[in-house]
Amino acid sequence: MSAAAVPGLAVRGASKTFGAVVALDRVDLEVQHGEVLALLGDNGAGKSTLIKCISGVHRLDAGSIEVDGQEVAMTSPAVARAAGIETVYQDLALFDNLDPTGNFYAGRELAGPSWMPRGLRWMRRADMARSAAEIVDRLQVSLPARSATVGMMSGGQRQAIAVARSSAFASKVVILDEPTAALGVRESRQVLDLIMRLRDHGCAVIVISHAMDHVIEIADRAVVMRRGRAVGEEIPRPENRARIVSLIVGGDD
Amino acid sequence: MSAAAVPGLAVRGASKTFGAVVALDRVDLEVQHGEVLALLGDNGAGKSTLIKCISGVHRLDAGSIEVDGQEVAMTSPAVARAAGIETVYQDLALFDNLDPTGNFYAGRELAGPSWMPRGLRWMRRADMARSAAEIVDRLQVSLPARSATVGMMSGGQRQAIAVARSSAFASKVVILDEPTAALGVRESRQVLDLIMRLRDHGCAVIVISHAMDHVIEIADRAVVMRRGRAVGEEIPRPENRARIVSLIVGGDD
Amino acid sequence: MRLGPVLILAVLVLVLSASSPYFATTQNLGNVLAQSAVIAILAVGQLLVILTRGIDLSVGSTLALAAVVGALVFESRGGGVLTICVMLLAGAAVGAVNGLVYVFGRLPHPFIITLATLSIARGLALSLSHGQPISGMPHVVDTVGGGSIGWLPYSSFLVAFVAIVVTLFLTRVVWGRWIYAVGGNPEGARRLGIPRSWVLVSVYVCSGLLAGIAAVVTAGRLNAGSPTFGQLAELDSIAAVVIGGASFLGGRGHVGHALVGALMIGVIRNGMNLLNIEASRQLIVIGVVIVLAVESDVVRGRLEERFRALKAAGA
Amino acid sequence: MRLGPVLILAVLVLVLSASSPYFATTQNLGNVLAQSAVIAILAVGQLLVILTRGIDLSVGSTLALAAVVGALVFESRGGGVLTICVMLLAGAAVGAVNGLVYVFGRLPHPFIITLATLSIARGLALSLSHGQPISGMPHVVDTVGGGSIGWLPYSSFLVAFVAIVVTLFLTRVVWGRWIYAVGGNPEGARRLGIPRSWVLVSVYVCSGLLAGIAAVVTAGRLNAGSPTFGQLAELDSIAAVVIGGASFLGGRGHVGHALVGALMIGVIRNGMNLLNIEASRQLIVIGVVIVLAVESDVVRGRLEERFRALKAAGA
Amino acid sequence: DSNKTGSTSSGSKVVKIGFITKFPVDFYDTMVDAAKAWDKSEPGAEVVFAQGSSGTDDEGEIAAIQSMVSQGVKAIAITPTSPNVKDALQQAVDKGIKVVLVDNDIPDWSGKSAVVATDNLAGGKLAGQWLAQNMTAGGKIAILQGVLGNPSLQARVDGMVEALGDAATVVAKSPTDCDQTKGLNAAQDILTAHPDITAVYGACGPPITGALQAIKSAGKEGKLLVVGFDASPDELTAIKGGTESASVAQFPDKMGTLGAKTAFDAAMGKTVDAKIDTGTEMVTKDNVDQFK
Ligand SMILES: Nc1ncnc2c1ncn2[C@@H]1O[C@H](COP(=O)(O)OP(=O)(O)OP(=O)(O)O)[C@@H](O)[C@H]1O
Ligand SMILES: Nc1ncnc2c1ncn2[C@@H]1O[C@H](COP(=O)(O)OP(=O)(O)OP(=O)(O)O)[C@@H](O)[C@H]1O
Ligand SMILES: [Mg+2]
Ligand SMILES: [Mg+2]
Repeated sequence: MSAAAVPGLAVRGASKTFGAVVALDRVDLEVQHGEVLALLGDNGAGKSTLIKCISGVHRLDAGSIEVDGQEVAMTSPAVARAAGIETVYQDLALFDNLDPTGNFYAGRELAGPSWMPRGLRWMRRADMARSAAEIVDRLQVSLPARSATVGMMSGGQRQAIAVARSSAFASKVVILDEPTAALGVRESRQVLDLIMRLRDHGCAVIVISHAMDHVIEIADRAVVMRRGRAVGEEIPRPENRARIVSLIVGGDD
Repeated sequence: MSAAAVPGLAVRGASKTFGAVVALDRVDLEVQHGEVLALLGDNGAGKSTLIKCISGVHRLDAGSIEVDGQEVAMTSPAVARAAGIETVYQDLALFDNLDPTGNFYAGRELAGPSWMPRGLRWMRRADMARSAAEIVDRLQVSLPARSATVGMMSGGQRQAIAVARSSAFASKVVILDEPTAALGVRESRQVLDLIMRLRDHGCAVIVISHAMDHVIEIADRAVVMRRGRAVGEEIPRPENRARIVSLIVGGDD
Repeated sequence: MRLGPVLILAVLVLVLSASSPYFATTQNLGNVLAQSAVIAILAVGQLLVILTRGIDLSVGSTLALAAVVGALVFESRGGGVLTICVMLLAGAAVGAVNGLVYVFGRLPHPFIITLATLSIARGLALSLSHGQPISGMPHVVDTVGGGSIGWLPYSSFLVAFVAIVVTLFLTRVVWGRWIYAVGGNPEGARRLGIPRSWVLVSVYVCSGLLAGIAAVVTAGRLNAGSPTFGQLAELDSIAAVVIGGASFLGGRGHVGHALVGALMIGVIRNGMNLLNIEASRQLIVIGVVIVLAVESDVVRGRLEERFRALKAAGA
Repeated sequence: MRLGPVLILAVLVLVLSASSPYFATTQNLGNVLAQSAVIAILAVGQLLVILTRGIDLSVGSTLALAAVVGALVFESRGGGVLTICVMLLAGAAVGAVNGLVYVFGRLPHPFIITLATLSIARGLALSLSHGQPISGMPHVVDTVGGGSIGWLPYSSFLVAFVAIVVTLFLTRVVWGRWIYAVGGNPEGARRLGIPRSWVLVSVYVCSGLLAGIAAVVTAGRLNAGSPTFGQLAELDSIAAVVIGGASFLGGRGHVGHALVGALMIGVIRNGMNLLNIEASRQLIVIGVVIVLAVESDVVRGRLEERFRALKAAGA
Repeated sequence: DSNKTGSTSSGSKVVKIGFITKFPVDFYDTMVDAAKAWDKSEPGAEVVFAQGSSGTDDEGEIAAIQSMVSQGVKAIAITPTSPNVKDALQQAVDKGIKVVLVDNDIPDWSGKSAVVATDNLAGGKLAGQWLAQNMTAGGKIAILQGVLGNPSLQARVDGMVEALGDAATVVAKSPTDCDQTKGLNAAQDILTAHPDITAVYGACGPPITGALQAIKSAGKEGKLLVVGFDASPDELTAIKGGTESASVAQFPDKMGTLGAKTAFDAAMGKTVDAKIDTGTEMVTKDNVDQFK
């Protein structure tokens, strides 16, 4: 991380409580373009809460979020999306009643004519089906019939669709919350490759993962959270593994 | 696996289709008491479907299931439970509106007096809260307030509760569908230890996992599924790793 | 339970006490309690059903059928206890039909069967009574429905009794826990060996039984069994539960919600009568007050949350 | 769409043709279509709402209010187009109130606000009309509501038109896709930047607008605007959608479901009048037929599945 | 119109009288208007009004009665929805409040001071006699019933059938809930199944208005005898236009005036007649101009 460059995403002093639970406590975070940042931490450390705040799902109680040096008031997910932030959520946020294509293009359907307001355009259904199929194929996940709704699909198939959806539309910042948790060996490989391609295209990438091997393989930097605080930062290399794990687990318990 | 011993669980010729999708195609499987069997396979291979059939969630189209050599007609999850099968489902099957204790004891509340029909007994709420807290503590997961409902908890906290629930009541057969997918390093460690304790107590354990390290560490035997079929069996050892992966991925694509 | 609806009810009572000199008299409060008793009892049954993500549209018709059957039995046989038993049984029987057909007929939603019994039970009540109210109820029924101790009507003790029993059942008895479990995750409940089907059947039976109890109160108040009893009671009872603050999404709600909602409806109607508001205006006022009541609870909740967040950020 | 309900409707038609010589006459089929038109139009609006996991209890009252307002405007100003526009606007306005208060008032469930407008709109209709039906409708309204080409009523063309427009909207237009998305996963829709709030508002506006169209048909049929129009139409329209086979769980349903359900209700009522079934029996028969219709669809689906499983196991 | 109720709560000499009607439709509105007019003309009385929400809303009426008692009225005039409200009325009587029943009687209740009403059975008979005289021999008649479970609406049908005797056969009977649309639907279906009917009788106004629409679109306008009950404004127009043959008129204004007056008299301690018949009359094209 060079101090001179304007970070693709910066979080400053982020705090968030849910009732009595302090989920985030003055967290600072920066990610450069072309960098993969791993966000690590125990269960319940506040990782998902942090990225939900960045994506506009929750509102911060205090703190600010900057994209390319510009402060953005993340009042809704639509704002975050407009600012170029794409997110794969831990709970996937899929539409069980729609087919993979419908899920893929939800909220940004290919449609025309372009002079109409977005909502009133006529969908180009064939185009959508075609390019959705292509992108899913690239992840090499076997899906049942194209027209099946995703509600009935296996855990891994669902996760693959969610990852494919966000990565296909990535622009400035991509956030992935445990993107490989339910994926098989081969599918995980594809997703790791995908993350590296995103980095090479200049995206600022945040990945949450509990799989230390994956983190060491792809991340340029790792921030560790514990009980809502960012407690440390390491370069993920095999020789640092033990250090990182002890940071995660914490000395005090 | 010794041919003489009566297997703790045996599945013979299991087939299951969903509409046009053949999810299981004449699968045979045996697990001995005191053995950990890993069930491996790509996403959509049919692993979850198989264990749901074993647990009575789905009914097999064809085939039979034996527990301790006795054929059991798995017409409902209650039958499976009565036969001594405990399952951690991939979707966790938690009650978002109940607190951890409520989830823990759902369906087998501590209550009395014992001469009353089960449903009409008075709950011993303090007892339940106490022992639930103990068992959750043993998994070393940090939970927010005891009385919070699990709907708001983090992915890993939820998974830990689901695992703790089933393992605490394990009797003959324990099935875990990707039990560590959302868990952190330390929590995963606890679950792996737990699985080994279950084995040592003589349970027949089936674990589904995509984490090859975990499989190699704890499983006595690994069955690989591909497209609804059981395509091979291996002893999971570091030196077999490549062989297992190629079995999972398949030679044909 | 959330205190919001209770606060709103309190505000409503204060406003009415200020605007009508008659409102806060013991006599009138007794009236309000008596007038709300039937909705309250039905709402407790409806709550059980709504806790399991269901809906029971048949409660009003069930009430009418139970009252008519009871009146017929009393006419031909006499006997207070017998009459009451018959009414309760008739109510529970309709509930059992609802539950059994819904669950074992594997209908996609209880709306369908309870809509059907809404129609069927009303038709039966009309057939049996030849469309005429049947006068005469045993003394004990009259007392339960219309009597009072001082200004406190007997029916309000009955409501309190029902509320306590159902609350204990829901919070202390295993079956009550199962009701919440089925409401929270029906498929999950099945997987954990909870007898989901019977839990579902039971809530409809309870709702029917409570409609039978409501029939006793109504018949006692009016000293008759009439096939026109309980019209639109399904909307009132559902409204009470929802206004009180229980959730339609299942597994979240308490008996308190049903009671507060029923009282709120009763107070609004009574207040409008006292203030002599014209009938067509009453409809408008009722609608507005209901929305305001729920809305002010929403606003209260949000302010509280905002305040907590500000405090946390400041700390 | 599932063919089950269509089959059941066909069976119903066959049974009635066999039992009454009048049923399968063109004249009577015209009657059935005319009698079902209003429910069908309301049911299409209700379907949109149910697709987003909502419910609109106010459709019947909205219909009455729109008809009364239209009749008043016609009385004082005259003009067919103006009258129709006013009715549609009045309907859409009530819908807008429902949607806006529900969404931006952050109410926990649309039951509350639509129950309130059920009451308020009826009250307004009664106030405005002084409780009287207002006779007289412009010629074009009369034609739309009561006219026919041969035996085919104009209103059935209107229903067909509405059905086609809404179907295209739901399946081909982006906003329609968003309606399904919001119904399938409301929080997910928000996260993906779909304007969930406006999607929700829009379905209530559409439902209100369609109630306005239904008001035109009703007013035209009766050549009057009356504050008592559309009583219990909310139950009919919801029943039509659910009997037709759409799901209460959101995001699953088609216009076809609403139409088939509405026709089924219309056919049953017509058949009972033709067969001169006694009034209180009619209620019983309606209830039984509704359950049987849905139940036989359930059984059909299960048999199909069993059959497929057997075939798969045998293969 | 509620000015007086608001301002006179201080005037202690004024006797407060409650006037309760079933629900807000034309018929009861006429009654209420007449009672209001009487109220204006009688300075010694203050009338407060209340209504239920439907024709069978017993609970609503009971609530209204109880709130009247709370407000300290000296007499109540009420159109009872059914005998079911009599206990609430008895409680009022026990507190010394006089009760006058308007429009409907509660036959076996002795607490009432007077009944000011149309005899519905007699009204039905009137219609039956008229039909018997005007129908051709061997005629067939269809009946549009009112609200199921409402005794006075039932009496209108029973009375008609009784007086009709065997002058005609009843071929169809449909429930309409006194709803215009349902009346139209039922009439359409009846005309389909029985194209040869010669008369239609309705137990209340709205379904008859609806039926006229069905008759018109079946092209049978003026060819059937159509007899209604209530003589609502729409019916009067139809009778004038020749599409409806006759209707049984009641006199809601008379009921309003006499109801309020009788209640006032009873409250003042005067003796009142136990039965005050406000009468019914057959409205036909010949005398329709007298009714407006
Ligand atoms: N909506 C919410 N309401 C209340 N508490 C919440 C909510 N969301 C999260 N929490 C609490 O905040 C804490 C942080 O949760 P978060 O989901 O951010 O953890 P996490 O680091 O993502 O964990 P995991 O690795 O298990 O996904 C947890 O204790 C959780 O219970
Ligand atoms: N209820 C269902 N209805 C229809 N299809 C289903 C259903 N359940 C599973 N399937 C399909 O059956 C196949 C096997 O699914 P299953 O969930 O068993 O896979 P899995 O091996 O557990 O995969 P994963 O590792 O992703 O969890 C998939 O193609 C899935 O889409
Ligand atoms: Mg998380
Ligand atoms: Mg799986």
